[in-house]
Amino acid sequence: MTPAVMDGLMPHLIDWEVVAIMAPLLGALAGLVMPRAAAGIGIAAVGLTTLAVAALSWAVTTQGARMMALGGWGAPLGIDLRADGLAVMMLAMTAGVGLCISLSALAGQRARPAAGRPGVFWPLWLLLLAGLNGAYLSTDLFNLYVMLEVISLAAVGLTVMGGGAAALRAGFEYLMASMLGALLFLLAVGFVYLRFGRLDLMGLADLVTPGDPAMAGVLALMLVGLALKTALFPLHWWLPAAHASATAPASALLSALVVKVSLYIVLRVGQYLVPPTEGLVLLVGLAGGAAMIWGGIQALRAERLKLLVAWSTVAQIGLIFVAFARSGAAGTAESWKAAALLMLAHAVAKAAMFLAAGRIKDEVGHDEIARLDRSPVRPTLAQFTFALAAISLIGLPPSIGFAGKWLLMEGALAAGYWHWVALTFVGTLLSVAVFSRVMVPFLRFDRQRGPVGEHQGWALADAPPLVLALASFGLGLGAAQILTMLEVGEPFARATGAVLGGAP
Amino acid sequence: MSVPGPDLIYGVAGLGMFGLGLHHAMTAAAPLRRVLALKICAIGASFLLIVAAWRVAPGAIDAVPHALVITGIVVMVSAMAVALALIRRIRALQDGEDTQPGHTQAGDTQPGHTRNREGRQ
Amino acid sequence: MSAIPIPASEAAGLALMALGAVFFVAGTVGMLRFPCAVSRLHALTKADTMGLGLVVLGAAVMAGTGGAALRLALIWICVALAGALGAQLIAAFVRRHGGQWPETEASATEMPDTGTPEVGQ
Amino acid sequence: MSGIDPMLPFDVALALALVALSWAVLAAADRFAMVVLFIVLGLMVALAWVRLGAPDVALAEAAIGAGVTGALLLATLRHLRGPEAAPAPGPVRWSVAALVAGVTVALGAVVVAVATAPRPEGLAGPVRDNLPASGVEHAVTAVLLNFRAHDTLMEVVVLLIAVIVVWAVDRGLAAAHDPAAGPEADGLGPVQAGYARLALPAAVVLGIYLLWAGAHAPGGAFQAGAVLSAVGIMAVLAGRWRPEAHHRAWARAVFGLGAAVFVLVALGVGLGPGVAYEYPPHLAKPLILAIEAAVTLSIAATLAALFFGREPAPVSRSRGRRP
Amino acid sequence: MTEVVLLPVFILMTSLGVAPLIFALPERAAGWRTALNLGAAAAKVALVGWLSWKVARGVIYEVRFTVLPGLEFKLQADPLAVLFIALSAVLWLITTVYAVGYLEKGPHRSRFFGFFSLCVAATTGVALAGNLFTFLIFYELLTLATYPLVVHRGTAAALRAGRIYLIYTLCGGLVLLFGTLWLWVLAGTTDFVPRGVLADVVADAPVQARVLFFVLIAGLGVKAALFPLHAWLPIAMVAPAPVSALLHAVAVVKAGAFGIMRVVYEVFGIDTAQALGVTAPLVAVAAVTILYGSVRAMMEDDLKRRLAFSTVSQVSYITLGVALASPIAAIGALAHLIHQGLMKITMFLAAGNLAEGLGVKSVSQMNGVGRKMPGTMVAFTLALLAMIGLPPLAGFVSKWYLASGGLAADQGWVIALLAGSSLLNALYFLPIVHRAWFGVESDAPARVPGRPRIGWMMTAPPVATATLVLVAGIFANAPFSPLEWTRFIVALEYLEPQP
Repeated sequence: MTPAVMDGLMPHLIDWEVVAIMAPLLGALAGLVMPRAAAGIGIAAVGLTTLAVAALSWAVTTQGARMMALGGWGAPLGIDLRADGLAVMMLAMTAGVGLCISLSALAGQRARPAAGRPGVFWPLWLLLLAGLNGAYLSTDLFNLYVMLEVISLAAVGLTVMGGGAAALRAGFEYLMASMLGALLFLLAVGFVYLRFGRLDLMGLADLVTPGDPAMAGVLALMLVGLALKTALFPLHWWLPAAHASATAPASALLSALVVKVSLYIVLRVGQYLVPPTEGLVLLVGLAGGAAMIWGGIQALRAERLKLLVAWSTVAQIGLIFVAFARSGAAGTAESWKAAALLMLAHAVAKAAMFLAAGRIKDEVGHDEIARLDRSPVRPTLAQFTFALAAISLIGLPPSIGFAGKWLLMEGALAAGYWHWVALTFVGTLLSVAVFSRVMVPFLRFDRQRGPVGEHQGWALADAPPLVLALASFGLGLGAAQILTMLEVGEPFARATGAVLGGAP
Repeated sequence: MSVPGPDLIYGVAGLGMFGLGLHHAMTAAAPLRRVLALKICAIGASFLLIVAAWRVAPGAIDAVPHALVITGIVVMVSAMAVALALIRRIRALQDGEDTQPGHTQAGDTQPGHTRNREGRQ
Repeated sequence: MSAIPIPASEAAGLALMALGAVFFVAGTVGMLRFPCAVSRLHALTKADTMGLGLVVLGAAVMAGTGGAALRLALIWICVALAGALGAQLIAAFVRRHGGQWPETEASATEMPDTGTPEVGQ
Repeated sequence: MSGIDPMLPFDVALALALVALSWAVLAAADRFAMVVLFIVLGLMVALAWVRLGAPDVALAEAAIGAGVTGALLLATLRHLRGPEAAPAPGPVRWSVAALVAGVTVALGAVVVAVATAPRPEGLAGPVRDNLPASGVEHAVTAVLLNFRAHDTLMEVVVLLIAVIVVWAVDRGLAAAHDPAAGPEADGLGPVQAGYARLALPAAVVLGIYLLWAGAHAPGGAFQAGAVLSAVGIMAVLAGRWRPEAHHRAWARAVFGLGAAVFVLVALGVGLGPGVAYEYPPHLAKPLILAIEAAVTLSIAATLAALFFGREPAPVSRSRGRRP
Repeated sequence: MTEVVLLPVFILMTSLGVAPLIFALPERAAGWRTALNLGAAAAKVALVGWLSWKVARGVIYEVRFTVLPGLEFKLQADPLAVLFIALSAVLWLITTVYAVGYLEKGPHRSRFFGFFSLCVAATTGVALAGNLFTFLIFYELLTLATYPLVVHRGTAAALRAGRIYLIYTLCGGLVLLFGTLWLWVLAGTTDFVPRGVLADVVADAPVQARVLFFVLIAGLGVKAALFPLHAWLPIAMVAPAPVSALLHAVAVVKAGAFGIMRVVYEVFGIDTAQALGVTAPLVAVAAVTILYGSVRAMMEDDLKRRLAFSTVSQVSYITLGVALASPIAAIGALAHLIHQGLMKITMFLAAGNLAEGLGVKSVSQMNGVGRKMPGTMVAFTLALLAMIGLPPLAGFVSKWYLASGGLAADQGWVIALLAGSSLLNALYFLPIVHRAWFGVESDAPARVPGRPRIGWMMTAPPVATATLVLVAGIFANAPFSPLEWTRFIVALEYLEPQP
């Protein structure tokens, strides 16, 4: 299998989907057998996967959505892999952010090999990457369930890899919550099979009649399961502890990439299986709003930097669900694009922020916000990256977070739903308060013990988070191209009738 | 209501087990009980699939759900193994018997030098 | 039940199985009624193995083919062996705990003073 | 109504037993009783699968669901002495649990609605038509290893992740709680050794038979893997074999073997004219058997390793796994 | 004809591109840093000169690319933009010289100058913005770039002031964001078009248009320090002198006033706004701010706070001129934009010198400083007199046009207002002049030991700006003088024959 050699020549001839899933898998197996060389193999595998995803996205943007029947059996019997605009964006996000996190982890592990545990981190991360790529390409409900399991177990492994008692307890709670979510999803899959006798999303989309009460129940069950896995407000108790107690690269992976899979599946289910009813969309929006407020309040009360960043993930997830619900049930054909853009924004910015927080903790030695300004060591580059990431998460122009929030509010205003606009503003103000709470100790110089050194705390490991933070601004200016790419394979054209939305 | 066939009986039983398991998984205090509750939920969900297979036609049983449930069982046992390992580890840390918090060996590079005390047996 | 003609082999098989069932019932009653742990072991292992033997015989008669009979016999042997090993281990455990099955759950799993590791089976 | 279905009383009894056992497991005060009841529940569920015409699933449930899981639970029981330390979750969790349980009970109504709905013809037809082209006669094995091979590969990956995580988590555990402390001390050596000498070879043969039978009758990689893992566990428990530190590299190789063979075969056939996972018709059976054999070995090693939990530490006289 | 030449982008990049380089410079590379700064500032002045020469020829530069479907990032160098860029470019050069001298051996100078040039880049962006969306982007960037400068000293007091500053300006930014969003949903475009874009929207939804106007003005009013939203300006005086000089007298405050100008002239269009009846309340608010600012300035003893309150009142002159809806008043407003900048920066630089050189922070300590620092005090006095409105100086020119504009728009009371405020100016500026030159000299020695000698780099800038004030006043009718340029702009806005 020599994907690298035939990279640009015949992108459509090579099944890049399969390479995107198998390359990290083979890398993980090699890393498992040769733990000493795990880091090298890991970086090579992630690089190869990024190449495959790049070729795939080039093929999809130029030739439109691609469908591939694994084993040649076709939809109802076999499993199909479909790469349309949304899937490719998620794959590109995962590959890009994953590559930066891998480089940061590599640099971090070179400095502190014991804490990084390369022998465990690389195989788990590569298996997680295989699971993520598999989930984004899959169109089969049960295959999605198995992919969710692969991702959950690998994520729990990464959480508990840190080894501390807090990490273990948080990991156990995370495992319980994600298993429960997966089982709720499995029950819903069972119902779908009991009702329609097939599991492929494309096929089901034609069988499902919108008004069907059974399918509404199934959708509710799936939403509860997926909400549990993505920590939407009432079901979020496990996320802060898990993301805060993991090691820096692990928590970046968890917060930026793992949480997105369930959100992606919510979009797919709402698109193929059964279009959400008005009441459900409102409920999801309200839960999102409550998440934004509750996440903000808890972030204000968090003492530790990583806990604050974890709580801001809960708030941002709420924002993404508000984006999905912004213009009511009829408007979901347009709203999903705002949600997808916000997902990308959150992934890039949150990965940068967690890596920066990790760097600050390594340099300063602790991450208690109140005492951050006491240490003479000031990792200025990591603090600057943290500030840039915060700007994108708050949604100030010209970052991609701003582009996402703009789409959200524009759709809501056009549809006349003013409450979502008000909620978004409250959320924005809360996140401003949260992140300015962190900026104050960065800029305070009258309480530290000893003089502030010259450019202290700069290291190679600062480069990946800075690249990610700057990327969130670059993507912000390129939001139009991303939105056109999302259109490929018109994922949402079929689901809901009237396309609402004020965009001219 | 015609005489309930086995599919309805086992379907409702499966759903009942799922409800029981779900409730205890979220509210039980003992970690071991929560793990068992999850397995019971999994069994409940599997019932639906097997009943769906059975309903197709009493003669020709549909094989796909069977494969799915086997996959589900294997996934469930691996998840439970991880959960039980976590329970053991948390309990060992709690009881303070364990001597090092778990990351003594740097990855797997150098040979282990776990200073765990000689077994008490 | 409508009197449909039952072939001779099936009638014999059913009779043997009924007899086997009686032994199973006897074993269960023994387990419930007998005073001490070791005597309950007797009831379980002996009666149930005998009961299973009869059921296996009945099934073999009904199945008729030699291969099936051989496999059924193999099942019976395995169960008998496992029953014997299980009984030995449980008896050893009971003996170490002074002849009585420990009441409280805590004492059941903690190491008895004689320092012999107990293997939960 | 064509008369009462003769199995109705059995079905009702079994269904009630299942729900009662589940309630008993979840309500049992004593941890040991909870585990034993759970194993019984596993066996009853296996019985239910047989009743519903799913022998393969029954085999898997009995071997893995009740057997290996039961062994894992008992191995964990040794660590959980004394009262529970974990605090009960707060009221919020109760309200959310009630809400979510409500969603499930509401779906009970959906089940009734679905039960009365027309029966979908399911995938029985396509499986039957494509079975000859799949290279095996038994439908379940064809689905597992050919039609939905991608699922099965990912399932083996899940097992692989589990063993990586368990070995990473258990690294620091003191050897004192090693369940495989060996039976010599309680004077039962000869009994166990005798049993092992008799039963283990038979079990190995049974495992291989199960693997082979999977092609045309209920059986297959997972069930055979479970049986072989039981052999491994018994061999170490009975002290017949002791894993050493230098076995660790071998163990990692065997864990990854199943997934590696599966991936290489899937990609290998993908290089040719067909798509990935598309076994050429004449090579389908040998390829599937090769994959099944590798997967069985991996599953056996993985499940045994999960039972013992920790890597074979090099220094002290601790136990490891491996059949 | 619009020539798509990247000149505006080059102007923007002279400061935006330089910032990361300055950030990366290590602290001790003072030489390099100064060279980089001054080079960039000089380059920007040169480019702006070339741009104004071309724009005077009628060439309009435009650079655009789509950020979101239907939304563009658009840079457009029209005459109004050139006016503001010229002001900020020249004053940035002068203030950089001053800042280099002021922060001789202070800590974090790389960070300071990095954010300093980022802030000027934001100001240039605000001026060059071709639509309200781009304006918003640079408006927020301005907030983010100025916050680290305000809290540069890193003390608890500075951080507290910074927090208040951030709350005000970020909330203003969010209100403006909401306004821009609503405008885009209502009108479908946020472009700045000389005659305004909302003519048809006003026709069918006057109420919404009126509310939208006040939302936009509120968003911009925070930075333009209109009456209820001005509280952050005096508090932010805790910043070092060059920061309060360039930012609070020129960049931040002027960005707000400039935004109001853009909204009134090029989003609503002056006659649509007048028809809508929204200009009257704006005039009222401006008037109130003028009086309130002057009154509070009188009561302040601290020199910089007094100057801050005088800025609050002076900036409202511009808003007043814009809202008076007559071409002459518009000329007055635009001219005042420049003149006030020149005057105010001289005062702040001088105040900086007094604080650094003599440790004089409040007006009561200023007895006899004129003899101690003659150069600075001459410039200071000149600026004060200009601000009061003495005839030959710049202040008088803009006030004269504002008054005659008010008369032309038959708002007679405007003259009374201007006269009154000039009187108030005199009341709080003349005591400073008196103390400085005629105050009884206390026994304070000529130079307080331990205070750094005020080098030429700190005395030259205020003198230079003072001469600019003088020149702008006397040669008001010269071809490239600020007044001439404003006539050229207003002609564009009103397209009527020259008054």
